[in-house]
Amino acid sequence: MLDLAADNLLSPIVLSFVLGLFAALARSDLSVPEAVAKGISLYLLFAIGFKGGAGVAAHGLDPRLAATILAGLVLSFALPFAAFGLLRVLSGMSRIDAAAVAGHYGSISIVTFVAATTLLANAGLTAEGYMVAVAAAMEAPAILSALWLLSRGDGNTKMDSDLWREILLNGSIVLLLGAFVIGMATGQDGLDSIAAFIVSPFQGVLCIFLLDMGLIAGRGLRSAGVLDRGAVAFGLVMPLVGALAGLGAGMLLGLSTGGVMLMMTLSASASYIAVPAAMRVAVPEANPSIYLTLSLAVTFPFNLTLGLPLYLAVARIMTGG
Amino acid sequence: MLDLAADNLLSPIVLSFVLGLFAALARSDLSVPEAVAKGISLYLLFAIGFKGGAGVAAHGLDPRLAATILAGLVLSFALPFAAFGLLRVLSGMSRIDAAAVAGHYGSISIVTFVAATTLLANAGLTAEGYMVAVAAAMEAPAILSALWLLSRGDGNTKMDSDLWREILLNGSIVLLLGAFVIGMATGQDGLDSIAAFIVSPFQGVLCIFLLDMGLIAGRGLRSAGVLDRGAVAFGLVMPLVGALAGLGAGMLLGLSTGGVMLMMTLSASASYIAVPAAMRVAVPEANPSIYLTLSLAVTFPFNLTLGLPLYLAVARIMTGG
Amino acid sequence: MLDLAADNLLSPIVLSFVLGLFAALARSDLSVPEAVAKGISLYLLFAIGFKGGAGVAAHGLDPRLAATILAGLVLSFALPFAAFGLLRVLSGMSRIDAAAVAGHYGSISIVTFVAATTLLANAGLTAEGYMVAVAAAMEAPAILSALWLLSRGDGNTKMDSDLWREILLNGSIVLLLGAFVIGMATGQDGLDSIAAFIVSPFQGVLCIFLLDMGLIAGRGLRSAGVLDRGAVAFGLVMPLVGALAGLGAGMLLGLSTGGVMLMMTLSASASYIAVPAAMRVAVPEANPSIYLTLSLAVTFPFNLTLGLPLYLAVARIMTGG
Amino acid sequence: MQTHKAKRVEIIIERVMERRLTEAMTRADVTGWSVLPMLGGSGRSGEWSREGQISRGTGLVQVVCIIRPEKLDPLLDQVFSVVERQIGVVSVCDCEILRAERF
Amino acid sequence: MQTHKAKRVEIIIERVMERRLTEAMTRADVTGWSVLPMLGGSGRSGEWSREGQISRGTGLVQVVCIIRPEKLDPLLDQVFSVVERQIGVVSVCDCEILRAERF
Amino acid sequence: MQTHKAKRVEIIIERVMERRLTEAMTRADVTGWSVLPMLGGSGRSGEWSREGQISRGTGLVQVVCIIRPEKLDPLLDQVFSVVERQIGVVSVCDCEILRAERF
Ligand SMILES: Nc1ncnc2c1ncn2[C@@H]1O[C@H](COP(=O)(O)O)[C@@H](O)[C@H]1O
Ligand SMILES: Nc1ncnc2c1ncn2[C@@H]1O[C@H](COP(=O)(O)O)[C@@H](O)[C@H]1O
Ligand SMILES: Nc1ncnc2c1ncn2[C@@H]1O[C@H](COP(=O)(O)O)[C@@H](O)[C@H]1O
Ligand code: NA
Ligand code: NA
Ligand code: NA
Repeated sequence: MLDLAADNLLSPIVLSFVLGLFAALARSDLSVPEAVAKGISLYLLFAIGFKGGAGVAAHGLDPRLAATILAGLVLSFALPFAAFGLLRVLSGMSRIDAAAVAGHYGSISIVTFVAATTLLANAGLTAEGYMVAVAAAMEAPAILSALWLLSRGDGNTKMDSDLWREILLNGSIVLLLGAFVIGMATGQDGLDSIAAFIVSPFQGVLCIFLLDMGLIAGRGLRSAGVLDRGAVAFGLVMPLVGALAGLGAGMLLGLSTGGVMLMMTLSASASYIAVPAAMRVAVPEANPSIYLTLSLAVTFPFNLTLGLPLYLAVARIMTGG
Repeated sequence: MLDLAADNLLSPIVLSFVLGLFAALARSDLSVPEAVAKGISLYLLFAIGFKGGAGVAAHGLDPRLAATILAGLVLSFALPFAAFGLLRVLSGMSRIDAAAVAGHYGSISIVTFVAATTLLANAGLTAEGYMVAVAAAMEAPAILSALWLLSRGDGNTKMDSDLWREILLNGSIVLLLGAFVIGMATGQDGLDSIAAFIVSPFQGVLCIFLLDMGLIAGRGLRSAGVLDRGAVAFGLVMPLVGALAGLGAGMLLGLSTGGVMLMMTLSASASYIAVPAAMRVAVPEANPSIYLTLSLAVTFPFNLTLGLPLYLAVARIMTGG
Repeated sequence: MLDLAADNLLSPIVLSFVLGLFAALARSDLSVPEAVAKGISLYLLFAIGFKGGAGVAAHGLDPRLAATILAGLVLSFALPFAAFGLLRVLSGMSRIDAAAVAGHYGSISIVTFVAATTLLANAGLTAEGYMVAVAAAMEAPAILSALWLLSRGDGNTKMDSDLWREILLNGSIVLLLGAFVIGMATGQDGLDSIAAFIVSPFQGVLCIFLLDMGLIAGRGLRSAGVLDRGAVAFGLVMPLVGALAGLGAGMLLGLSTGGVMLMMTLSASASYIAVPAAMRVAVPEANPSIYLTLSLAVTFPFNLTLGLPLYLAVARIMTGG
Repeated sequence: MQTHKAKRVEIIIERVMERRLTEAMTRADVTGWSVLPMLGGSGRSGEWSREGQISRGTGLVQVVCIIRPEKLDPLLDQVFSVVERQIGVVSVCDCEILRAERF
Repeated sequence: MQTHKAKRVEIIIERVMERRLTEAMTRADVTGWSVLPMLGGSGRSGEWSREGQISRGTGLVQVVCIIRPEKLDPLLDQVFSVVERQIGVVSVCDCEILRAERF
Repeated sequence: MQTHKAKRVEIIIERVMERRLTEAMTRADVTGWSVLPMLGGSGRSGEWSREGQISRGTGLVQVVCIIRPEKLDPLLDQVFSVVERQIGVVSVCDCEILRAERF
C-alpha cells in the first residue's frame, strides 16, 4: 500500500502535475495554449473510449453491463445529496453554492478515470471495458440532483430544453460514447490499426495534460481564499465517501478488482468540464470560483496522489485481487 | 466488392467521420479547435508528401512520372467543363455559382486521397509514390477553367497577379510538394528516422481529422437548404464521371492497380481548401454555402464511404490487380 | 567532415527548415498556427529535459555536473561582452541595439541544442545528460550582462523585481528543468513508460517545428534590410567565437566528445525566446527587428546547417572521440 | 464617401450563453453580428484567463453588433433579458457605417 | 492627460482579403493598423464559425485602424474599392488618442 | 432601456507588458477590464504577425476597459506611465452602458 502510494507519487504523470502546480504557484509564465489543451482532451477521450469499446468487443457483452450502468446512474443521482448534507455541516457556504458544488461531486472527472486506468495497467490489472460507458452515464444525472436541491431553495433555476440537449449531448459525453461504439464495432482489428496512436504514446500525452491541469489547479489555489476550512475538509472527505459508495456498488455487482477500483474512482471524483458549464447557465448566482477550486485544486490533486492508490489497495483487499 | 464496402464502412476512419456527422446534426457542442485541425492537416500533408517522395526514391524515377503529371493537369483543366455542363442540366443554380462549383470538382481533396491510400494499404496494395505530385499538380488548373467559364458570363472576375501567386504557392501545395522533395532527397534513411512520427500513428491521427471533417460536413448539411435536388444529384454523379475519366487516364498510362485507383480518386474528389479561397477573392458573388456544402457535405462523404471501395474494385477488375 | 556536413544538410530536419524558409521567401501562405508551434515547443522542452534527467539517473551523479553548470553560467555572463565588442567594431548599429543583441548571444537556443543532440545520436554518440541543466542555466545570465552594458550607456533601463521573476521563472526554463528533475526521479522506468511519446516520434516532430522556424526566419529575412553588412558578418562570426569559448570550457572540464560538442553549440547559439521578452520590457528602445532577425534568420540557420557539423568535427578531433 | 449613423453594441458574455444571446438578438430582428474571442479579463467576479482551459464553463466572448439607431431599444431589451442574471458587460457607441442598405 | 481627436475605423472582412485591404490602406497613406481574430458571426450570407475549419476560404478578421480625422476620406475610398464586391462591414467612430504625434 | 454615459478605453500593448498594465490600472482603482487577442498589425516599428510565433517577446494584445467618465483621467495617467516608453496605442471613446451600478 505505501509502496503503491510512493510508486504513484513518483510516476511521470503525477510529477508532471506537481510541476504544473509549482510553476503556477511560483507565477511562472509557463502555459499550455487553450487549443492544445482541448486537442489533448479530445485525444484522451477518443483513446479511452475506443480502448474501452475494443475491450468489450474482445470479451463479449457482459450481462453485468446494464446493471453497472444503472448503478452508475443511481450513484450520480444520489451522491449530490450526500455531498450537500456534508457541506451544510462542514462549511458555511450559501445554500446555492453548496447545491452547485454537490452537483460536481455526483458527476465524474474523466482524467482521474484515465489516471486510474494507468495505475491499474502499471499494477498489471485490467478492468471491464464498459466502465467507460459507466463513466459517460455518470456525467449528467448529478446535474439534475443539484437543480432539484436548488429549486427547493430560492426556486430561481432556469432549466430550458436547450440546456437539456447541451447537458446530454455535451462534447465529452458524445466523444467518449462515440469512440466506445467505434471501438466495439471495429474490435481488435480497429485497435491494432490505430494502436500506435491511441495506445503507445498515451501515457506521455497524459503527462502534458496533467502539466496543464497542474497549472490550472495552481492558479485556482491562488484564489483558494474563497474556500473556508470546512469547504477544504469537504474536498478531502467527500472523495472518500464517494469511493465507499462506489466500493459498495462494485462489490454488489461482482466486478473485477480493476472494475471495483474504477467504480470507486468515478464516485470519488468531481466534474470540472460538464457540470460547471451547466451551472453557469442554470445557476449563474453560484460562485464558479468555489466549485472550480474545490473540484480542480482540492479533490483532483487528492485523488491523483493519494486517493487512487488507496482505492486500488482497498479494492484489492475487498475483492482478493 | 460488397465485403470491401462493408469493411470500409466499418473502419475506424469512416466511423470517426460518421461520429462527427452525427454530433453536428444532433447539435452537440463537440468541436475541434481550429489550430488543432490546421495542425493535423499540416501533419497529414507532410506525412503523405514525404512518404510519396521516399517511395519514388525507393523505386527510382519512373519514366511515366511526367506523363502522369501531364494527365493530371489535363484532367484538372478539363473536368470543370464536364461539371459545368452537368450542372446546367441538372440544377437550377446561377451560371456564376455553377462555374464556381465546377472549379471545385476539377481540383482535388487531399483527405480523400489519404483515405484512399489507407484503403489501398489495408488491401495490401501500394501505388506509385509520385501520385502525390500528381495530386499537387491537380490542385490549381481547375481554378483557371472556372474563371474562364465565368469570364464568358458576366466578365466580372478579378484575376490579379497576387491571386496567381496565392493559388500556385498556397500552403497545401507547397507543403505537399516540399515534403515530397524532402522524402525523395532523404529516401529510406530519412523515412526510417521519422517513421515513428509519420507512419505508425498516421491512421489514428486521420481518425481525429475525419471526426472534424464530419463535424464540418454535419454543420454544412444543416444549411443544405441552399442546394436544390439537382445539385445534390450532381454531387453524387460527378464523382463517378470524374472517376471514369481518371480510370481512362490511369489505364492509358499503364499505372499499377493502386495508381489507377488513386487517379480515379483524385479525379472524383472535389476541393474544399484551395479552390474556395480563390473563389472568394475572384468571384465573391458566388455563394460559398453552395460550393462548400456540395464539396464537403455531399461529395466527400460519398467518396469516403461508397466511392473509394467502388473505385478500388473497378481498378482491380480493369487492371487485373 | 564534408561528409558530415553533407549528411546534415540532407537530413529531414534541415530540409524542413529550408522548406519553411523557401515558402516564406516565396510569400506562400503556408503557416503553422501559433498554438501548434507553442504546443510543439512544450513537447520538445519536456522531452529533452526528461531524457537528460533519465540519462543522469542512468549514469549516476557526475562530480563534473556542478563545475559544468558553473562554466555555463560564466560563459553566459561573459559572451555578451565579447559580442558587444565585436559588434561595435563590425557594425554601425546604436549602442543600445548592440547591447541588446549581445544579450541574445550569451544566452542559448534550445532548438539548436536539440538539433545538435539529434546529430550526435545519428553519429552514434551520446553526451552527459546534465547538459540539459547547463542549457537551462545559460538562458538568463546573459540578460544581466546586457543590462549592465546598457546602464553604462544611457542608464535608462528598467529592471524591476517582476522582471527578475519573469526571467528566472520563464516557462521554458521551468519546463526544461522540471522535466529534467522528473526524468531524474523516475529514471529508466519513467523513460520506458513514455518513450513512445518522447523518444520515437521526436525527430518527426522536430521536422514540423523546424518548418515553422524556417517560416519565421524567412519572414525575418524579408526585413533583413535593418541589418548592415557588419551585423550580418557578426551573426556568422560570433557563433564561431562562442563555439571556441565553449570548446575551451568543455576541454577544461574533461567532457565527453558529445558533451564538448553540446557545450560549443550552447555557446554558439543565440536566444530568441527568453531574451527578446526581457529586452522588450527592460529596453523597449532597442529595435526588436535587429536582434530577432540576427538571432533567428542569420545565426540559427548558420548553426543548423554548417555550424553543428563543424562543431562536431572539431570536438571529435580535440577529444579524439 | 457617404456614411450613415448607426449604433455599435458590444456585449461581453460567457461563452456558454453565446447561443442564447444570439437567439435573443434574432428575436429583436437583428441578424447581423460578429463574435470575437477574449483571452481573459477581470471584474467583480475576479480574474480569469483562457490559457490551458479545458472546462467549457469558463471563458467569455465579445459579441459585436452594428444596427440602425431605431433598432437599439428592442435589441437592448432582448439582450437584457439574457444577461440579466449573468455576468457580462453591455456597451453602446455611436458610429458611422458604409453601405447602410446592408443593415 | 492631453488627448487628440481621431477616428477609429473597424473593418470586418474575409481573411483572404486581408492583405489586399492593408495594401489599399497603405495607398491611402495609412500605415498603422491591427488585425483581430473573429470566432464567428452572422449576416446576410448566413452564419459561420471558425471552429475546426481547415478551408482557407472561410473566416473573417477585424482590421482596426486609428487615424487623424483628415485621413478618413481617402482611407474610406481605398477601403471601399476593396470591400465593394466582398462581404464585410465598415464602421467609423470618434475617439480620442494619446500621443497623437505617432499617427 | 436605461443607459448611462461611460468611457471605453482601448489599449494596444505588447503581451509582455500586459500584467504591468493591469497592475497600473488597479492602482487607478479600475478593476474591470478585458483582454482580446490580436493576430498582427503594422505601425511605426514595422509589421508583425502572430502566426507560428514561439518567442514570448513578440505579439500584442488589446486591453479594453469601460469606466465611469470621472475615472478617465486617473486611469490615463496610470496607463501612460506604463506605455510611455513602449510601443502601443491608446484610444478612448464615449459609450453608453447598461447596469451602471456594476462599474
Ligand atoms: N469595466 C469593464 N471593462 C471591460 N471589461 C469588463 C469590465 N468589467 C467586467 N469586464 C469583463 O467582464 C467579465 C465579467 O465581469 P464581472 O461580471 O464584473 O465579473 C470580466 O472578467 C471582464 O472580462
Ligand atoms: N450588423 C452587423 N454587426 C456586426 N457584424 C456583422 C454585421 N453584419 C455582418 N457582420 C459580420 O460580417 C459577416 C458577413 O456579413 P454579410 O456580408 O452580411 O454576410 C458576418 O458573418 C458577421 O461576422
Ligand atoms: N494607427 C493604428 N491603428 C491601429 N493599430 C495601430 C496603429 N498604429 C499602431 N497600431 C498597432 O500597434 C502596434 C505597434 O505600433 P507602433 O508602436 O507604431 O509600431 C502595431 O503593430 C499595430 O498592431
Ligand atoms: Na463523483
Ligand atoms: Na477532382
Ligand atoms: Na550562446
